[in-house]
Amino acid sequence: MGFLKKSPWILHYDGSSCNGCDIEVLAALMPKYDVERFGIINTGNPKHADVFLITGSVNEQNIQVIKNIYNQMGEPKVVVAVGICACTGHFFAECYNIYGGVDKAIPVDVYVPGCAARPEVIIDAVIKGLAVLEEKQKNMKKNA
Amino acid sequence: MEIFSIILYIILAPVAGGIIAGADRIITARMQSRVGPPIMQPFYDVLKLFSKQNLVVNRFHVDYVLCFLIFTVISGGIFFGGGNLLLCIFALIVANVFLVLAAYCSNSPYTLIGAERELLQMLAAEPMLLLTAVALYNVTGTFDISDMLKTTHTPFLYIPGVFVALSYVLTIKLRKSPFDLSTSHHAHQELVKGLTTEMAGPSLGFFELAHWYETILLLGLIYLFFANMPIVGIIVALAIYFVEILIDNINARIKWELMLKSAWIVTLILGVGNLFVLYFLSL
Amino acid sequence: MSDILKMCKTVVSSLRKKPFCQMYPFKPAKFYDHTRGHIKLDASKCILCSLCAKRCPTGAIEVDRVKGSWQINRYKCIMCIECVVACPVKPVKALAVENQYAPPMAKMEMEMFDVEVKKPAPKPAAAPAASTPAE
Amino acid sequence: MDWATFLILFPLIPTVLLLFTKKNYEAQKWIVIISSILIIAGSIGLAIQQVGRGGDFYYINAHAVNGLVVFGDIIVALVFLYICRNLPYKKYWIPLLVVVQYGLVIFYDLTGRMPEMSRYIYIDNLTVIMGLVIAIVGCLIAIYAVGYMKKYHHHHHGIEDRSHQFISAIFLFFFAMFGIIFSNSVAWIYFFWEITTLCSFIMISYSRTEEAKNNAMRAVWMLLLGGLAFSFGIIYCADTLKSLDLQQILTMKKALVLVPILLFCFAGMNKAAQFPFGNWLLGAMVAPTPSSALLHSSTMVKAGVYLVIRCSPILQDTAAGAIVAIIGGVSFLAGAAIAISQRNSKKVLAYSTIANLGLIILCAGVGTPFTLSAALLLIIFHAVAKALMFISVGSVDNATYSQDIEDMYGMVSNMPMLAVVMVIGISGMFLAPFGMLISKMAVLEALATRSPLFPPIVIFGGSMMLFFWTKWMGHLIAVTNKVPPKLNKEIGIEWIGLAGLAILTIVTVIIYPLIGEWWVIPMYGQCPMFSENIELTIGIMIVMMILPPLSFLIHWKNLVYTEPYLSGVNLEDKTKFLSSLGTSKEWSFKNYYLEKYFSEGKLLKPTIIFTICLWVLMFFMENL
Amino acid sequence: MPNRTVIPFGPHHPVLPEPIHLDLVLEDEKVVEAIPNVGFIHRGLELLCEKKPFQDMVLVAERICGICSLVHGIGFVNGVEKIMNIQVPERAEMLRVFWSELSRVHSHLLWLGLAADGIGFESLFMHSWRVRELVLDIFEETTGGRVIFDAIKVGGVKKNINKETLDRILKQLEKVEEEYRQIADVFVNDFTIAHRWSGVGLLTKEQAITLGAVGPTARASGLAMDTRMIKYGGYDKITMEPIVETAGDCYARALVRVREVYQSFDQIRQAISKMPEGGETEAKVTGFPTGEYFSRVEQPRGEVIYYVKGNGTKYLERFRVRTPTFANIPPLVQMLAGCDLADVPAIVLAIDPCISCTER
Amino acid sequence: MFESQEYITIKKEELLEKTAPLFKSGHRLVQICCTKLPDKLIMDYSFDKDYKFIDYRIELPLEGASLPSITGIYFAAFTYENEIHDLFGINVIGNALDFGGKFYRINETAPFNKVVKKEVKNA
Ligand code: NFV
Ligand code: SF4
Ligand code: SF4
Ligand code: SF4
Repeated sequence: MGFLKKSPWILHYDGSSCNGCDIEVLAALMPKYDVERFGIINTGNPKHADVFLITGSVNEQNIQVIKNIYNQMGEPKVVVAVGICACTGHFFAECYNIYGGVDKAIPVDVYVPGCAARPEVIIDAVIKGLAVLEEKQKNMKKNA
Repeated sequence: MEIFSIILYIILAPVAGGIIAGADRIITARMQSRVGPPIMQPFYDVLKLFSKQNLVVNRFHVDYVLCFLIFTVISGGIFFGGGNLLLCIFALIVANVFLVLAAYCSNSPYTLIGAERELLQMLAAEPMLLLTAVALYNVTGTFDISDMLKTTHTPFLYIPGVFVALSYVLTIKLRKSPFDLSTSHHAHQELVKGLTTEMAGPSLGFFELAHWYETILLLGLIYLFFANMPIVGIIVALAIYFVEILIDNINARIKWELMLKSAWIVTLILGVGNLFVLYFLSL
Repeated sequence: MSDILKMCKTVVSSLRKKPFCQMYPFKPAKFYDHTRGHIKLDASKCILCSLCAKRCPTGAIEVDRVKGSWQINRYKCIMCIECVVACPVKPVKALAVENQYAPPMAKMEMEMFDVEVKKPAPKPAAAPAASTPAE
Repeated sequence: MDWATFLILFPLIPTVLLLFTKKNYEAQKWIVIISSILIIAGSIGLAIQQVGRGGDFYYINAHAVNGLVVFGDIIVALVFLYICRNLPYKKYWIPLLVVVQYGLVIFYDLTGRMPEMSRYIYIDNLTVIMGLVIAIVGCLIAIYAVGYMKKYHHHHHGIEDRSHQFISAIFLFFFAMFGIIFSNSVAWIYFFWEITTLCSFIMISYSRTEEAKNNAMRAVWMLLLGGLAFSFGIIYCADTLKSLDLQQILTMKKALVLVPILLFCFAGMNKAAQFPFGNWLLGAMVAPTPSSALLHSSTMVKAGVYLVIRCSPILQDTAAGAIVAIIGGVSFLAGAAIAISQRNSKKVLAYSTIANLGLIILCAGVGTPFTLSAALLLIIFHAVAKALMFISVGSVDNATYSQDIEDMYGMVSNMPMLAVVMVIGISGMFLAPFGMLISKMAVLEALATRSPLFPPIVIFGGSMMLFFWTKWMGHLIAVTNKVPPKLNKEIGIEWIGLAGLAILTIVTVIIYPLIGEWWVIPMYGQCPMFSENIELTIGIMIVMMILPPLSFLIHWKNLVYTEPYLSGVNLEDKTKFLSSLGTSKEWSFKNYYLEKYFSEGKLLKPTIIFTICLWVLMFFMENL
Repeated sequence: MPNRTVIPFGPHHPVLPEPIHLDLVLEDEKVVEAIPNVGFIHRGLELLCEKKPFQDMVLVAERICGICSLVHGIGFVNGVEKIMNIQVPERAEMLRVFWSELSRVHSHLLWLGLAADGIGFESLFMHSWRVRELVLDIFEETTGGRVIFDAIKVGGVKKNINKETLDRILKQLEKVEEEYRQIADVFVNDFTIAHRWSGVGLLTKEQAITLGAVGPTARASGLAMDTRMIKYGGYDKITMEPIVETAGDCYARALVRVREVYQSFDQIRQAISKMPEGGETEAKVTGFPTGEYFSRVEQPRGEVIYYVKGNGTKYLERFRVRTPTFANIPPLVQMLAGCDLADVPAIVLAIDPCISCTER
Repeated sequence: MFESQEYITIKKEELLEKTAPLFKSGHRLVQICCTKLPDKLIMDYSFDKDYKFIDYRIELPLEGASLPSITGIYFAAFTYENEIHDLFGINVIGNALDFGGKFYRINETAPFNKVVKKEVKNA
């Protein structure tokens, strides 16, 4: 069943981003980019979501939050790290409070470059994530 | 014959409901200057939900949601099987109660508050639904839908106030802004996803499915106002749904107090008032 | 009454109008001259002076003079263009800004360019060093 | 001996026997169980006999005992005066109430002004149904009481154990109730009527605390007001109508009999705790729970509605009848509304009783056969479900020492069986396809054609009931992850009452078409919600009831358990989250009580004033 | 026994675009207590001044926040230019004004959208952001970035705008303003919006002063306070009056922002007309900063303060930012007490919280 | 154009008596800032009224510094004081809303004031 591909619901969490990537994620939902064309809905609830868009890097305080949210998502799920903060930690990686990219906390499936990542790349990334999602679903079935 | 139409309802209602939901999403998107999803999108969504993991906080949760679905279907079955309208509405209420119980049993703060909000919404909306039944009874002289359909005059002409008031509370039942308080079916809100926060995968699928059944049932209720003119009835039902979409898009979500007050005032003035007028005219 | 319907005008008119949507993946993205997409290296021009690497505030560029490789980590680059400004090659710089953004990837890998090592390695850039505050 | 006579007199035996069983729980138990069985058997016997008779009514002449009733009146009056011996400050008008009413009645009796009559006991389908309700529900409560009282004294240390008296009062109550429903002489009814007042005093004041005494006293004087009206009615009957035969009175010309009938209705509605007299019933809460269960379900308040229903043929199509209906409607609305703001489970139940009785009174006031049969259904279902609710609340109280609904949160994890019983009870109160909902539907159907005033009342009140019942039910079924507190969970003999009533709640729903066919239709000619194909109706009911439990049996595959959504600040412990101050904090949830709109303080006063106005208006209109 | 419900609100929460955490104590739906918690975005980037040369700190400052990014750059360079005594060319100053007002428009439109979303007005959200995209187009055309612009540098600006482009921008602005007018009309007049905002989250003028509210939050409480009035940078050539509302509720805050957008349009036009033709866009920077200065500029959300202290090396001794949201948190606590649960997002959003600014 | 600013150095003990009149005259608290110099910490308390900037400066030792809280006068100071406590390890006495070092939950103590950090680690 390829329905997963046709209706990926996203969840967005702002790790410690500067809002730059953050609002670009929202902008992708807006009329100009309108990702709902692909059935994407911003659910705002981890239990409903398939794709976890996370912006910003991981720090002491939000690492547990990110893990909690990730754990509350149902399989299959993919994680998209949006923006270079989420990928590598930007130059904030040198700061005392930053551990680095999101992969320090949870496994990441797609990395999106850019500071700030453009909505177009975010769309590309989600679409790329869908392939991973399908893959995971197949594995899930096999294991079941 | 009745059995036949019940089966037809059980099979076709989700299809029609899904298509209406899809059209709803497209129209909404267009109203927001977007392109919107394909019309079959709701089906993709629900089918996807059924292929997802069934995340639960505790298992009873799923059962209650399933009961919600079953009772909605029963209520629709009573309706389309030409049964008793009161019984149908009460079955719908039971369905709704099961939804609330599903939220309660999951024991998570946002769902609990969502449940409480849903109760407030029921408190606001149920009177008008039941009053509609009473009003239709006054016009057609029966609670049996099969008999109502045999009426020769148009109920709408006698009870336009009830019709308007019903359309008003329909906004609550269809979970549309400005009354989208308990589930946040559309935009975001303070309760995350309210009632449905803890539903995931299949149980959310049941919920959506039940919502489609419910939509068809409620549109059927609108149809009854034009029971003697099938075509007009269907057109008006769809028009009302369009108006609901429009209302959804031109309003912010209001707070429960205003919802309760306005719904009751509308029920009392338009609904009950209309009954009184009817009563005095027929004296 | 009209207060309730204030939004109606906008909503109904957008219903009539064409959607604002740019239809991105189906139609190519629209860029401006200044749009900062990604940094592109013209490997034939690069002299492996590593000025760009030194100037880069995020350390996205790594230059290996011996192996003759110029690598950029797209997942560190913030497109500040400092490297382009710093590149000493004249008249056309070895680095350029492309409008097209870098694509998302499933793995973070350095993007590598093989640069032919020019025989007489130029003096480690004494001249341009003055223009930037000394390291 | 006739079944009816048996039912009236037999309860006196356990009443007396029990008085000698102080602290002897075994003896209490057996006496109660055996007499209960006999009483239930009696009522069933009567019912079967009545079906066999084809639903006709018949009379019994018991002239011989008429003298005894006069004697009884005197004794009761003396007892009342004895109660008033140490009155609170400035309440001297309470004995005055006693003296005036009994003075009048006894004076008439002794001076022979009471007209002669021959038909003292009257039995028709209404009495049979009432008999069944009183016997079955009442006896189950009585059995429950035996177990309950033992535990009650377990955790109410300061109170002297007089449970034998308490249980004995229950049987005295049965005596009075059967008396009321079987008597055809208004003087007899009056005698039994006052005994019920007496019994409720005994029960309410049981704990002998200041509060209990005050509340009991309040109940007495409020109920005596009804008694006063009753005695005036009797005098009127005796003087003007020259008849005490209720059935005869009911066949007289409306204009003639309206005044006494209204007086009787006043008494009835007073007993049924309609506003403005709702207070005595609320005060009755302080008593041990079985007495609340008894007062609220099968006895006492039901005596009130019984009387109004009896009188309803006269009320039908009169302005006074309409006002009776409106008073019922107002009580219904106000009771339901106030119940929303209540946290104490017994108070919620009390207000819901007031509300439901209001609905019955509404039906009686309208008085068409259709509404009357709906009222009958209401009586049956309400009695069963309300009794069940009260006794289960009592058991919860015994186990957790709390009557607070909030403390019942997650009960299904702590005391699953009791929670299930309570859920059945609550469903019985408002959920389709259970009884109260069927009857509410019947009421709606019956009222739909009448004036457009009544259906909205039913609808709005019903919605408010939906609100408070559902939120209570939700609290019960929430599955918590908390470790259950150490509870005193032993429930012994009470299970007979609990399970019995729970089963009864379900069974009545399934067999209600039969009830309709056997007893209601013969009497009123029709029964709402009653179509030709009973089998189908029963089938639908059963299906609707069985589906939910069935769905609980489904074995879901691949369930994956997670923790609740807590905005991402979950902690290991599912009941806690990481708070703003960096500490772990427990999240909690309390129901909405909407006190801004529905609190007692906001609604009680206007309701009382409004209903008093209605009463005045009613009597006033009669004189026009 | 009060009926107290205790729930966590945030850090992850769909109505909050950014993580802020509140412990809410509710009675029915009334909030009786709300304790805020920040720190989910704390990066500690102030300390980067020890690792990055002061020119690069502009990049860091711009990445404090992606909404008010450009003005962060301006504020920071203002401080550095003051202590280094750099005279910025006038064209550069006017370009800075142009961009910072444009970014105010973009920020306010963004906020109007989010605030509409917070009260469940989804289509207004979409339409506000649709108009915002038109503004972003101008940004992308002039600076090459959509949200992070990298257009400011110590001593001037990095990008120049030529005449044709400016003319085109002026025309585009007409269009934006026209579209905006329609949306603003909804914000000002709509019934449901008034229902959700008026009387909600009250803050009196006295409270605004004592709790240190800044920006639109303060102005909506009747406090005529706009840091642009101290005429920093190019603002000495721009005429303006602070926009003030007196109601002190969420509605007033929205109105202030709605009107400020018009004001910004006006200032953009002023800046373009006062921009000298041609001329330098950057001054030469020599030497290293010494001395200290509290540079104050007006961000879309209010007054922001950059403290820069140089010690004669290329690294700054101390770089510190006090952002408007940080100053608005105590007023927020005040406003939240006694509101409805449904008002919580409305009130939190009414101060236009920018957590990444707040926590840096 | 730049506004001119001057910094008035006061003693720690004077802080409260200097701020109280400012509160009365309707000044608002603009900010509290702490700076670490090689040999000392300086605290800046800035106030403003009608765009006039007033700055009081207090010098503190690097280690074990403590300050009286001004939350009694300006409640809004609690955010700054918590922050300064967390980042610089300055002990603020009498904070009206004390997060107890959990304002920013960071994995280092007093990252802006490494001296303090070392001490804590040794202790
Ligand atoms: N305006 C603004 Fe900022 C700054 N500085 C603030 O709180 O947004 Ni991100
Ligand atoms: S990558 Fe850049 S724009 Fe995105 S969050 Fe990080 S600093 Fe902000
Ligand atoms: S654009 Fe900036 S960040 Fe990217 S490689 Fe060049 S200097 Fe480094
Ligand atoms: S500065 Fe230019 S020439 Fe030097 S290494 Fe970089 S790209 Fe090559």
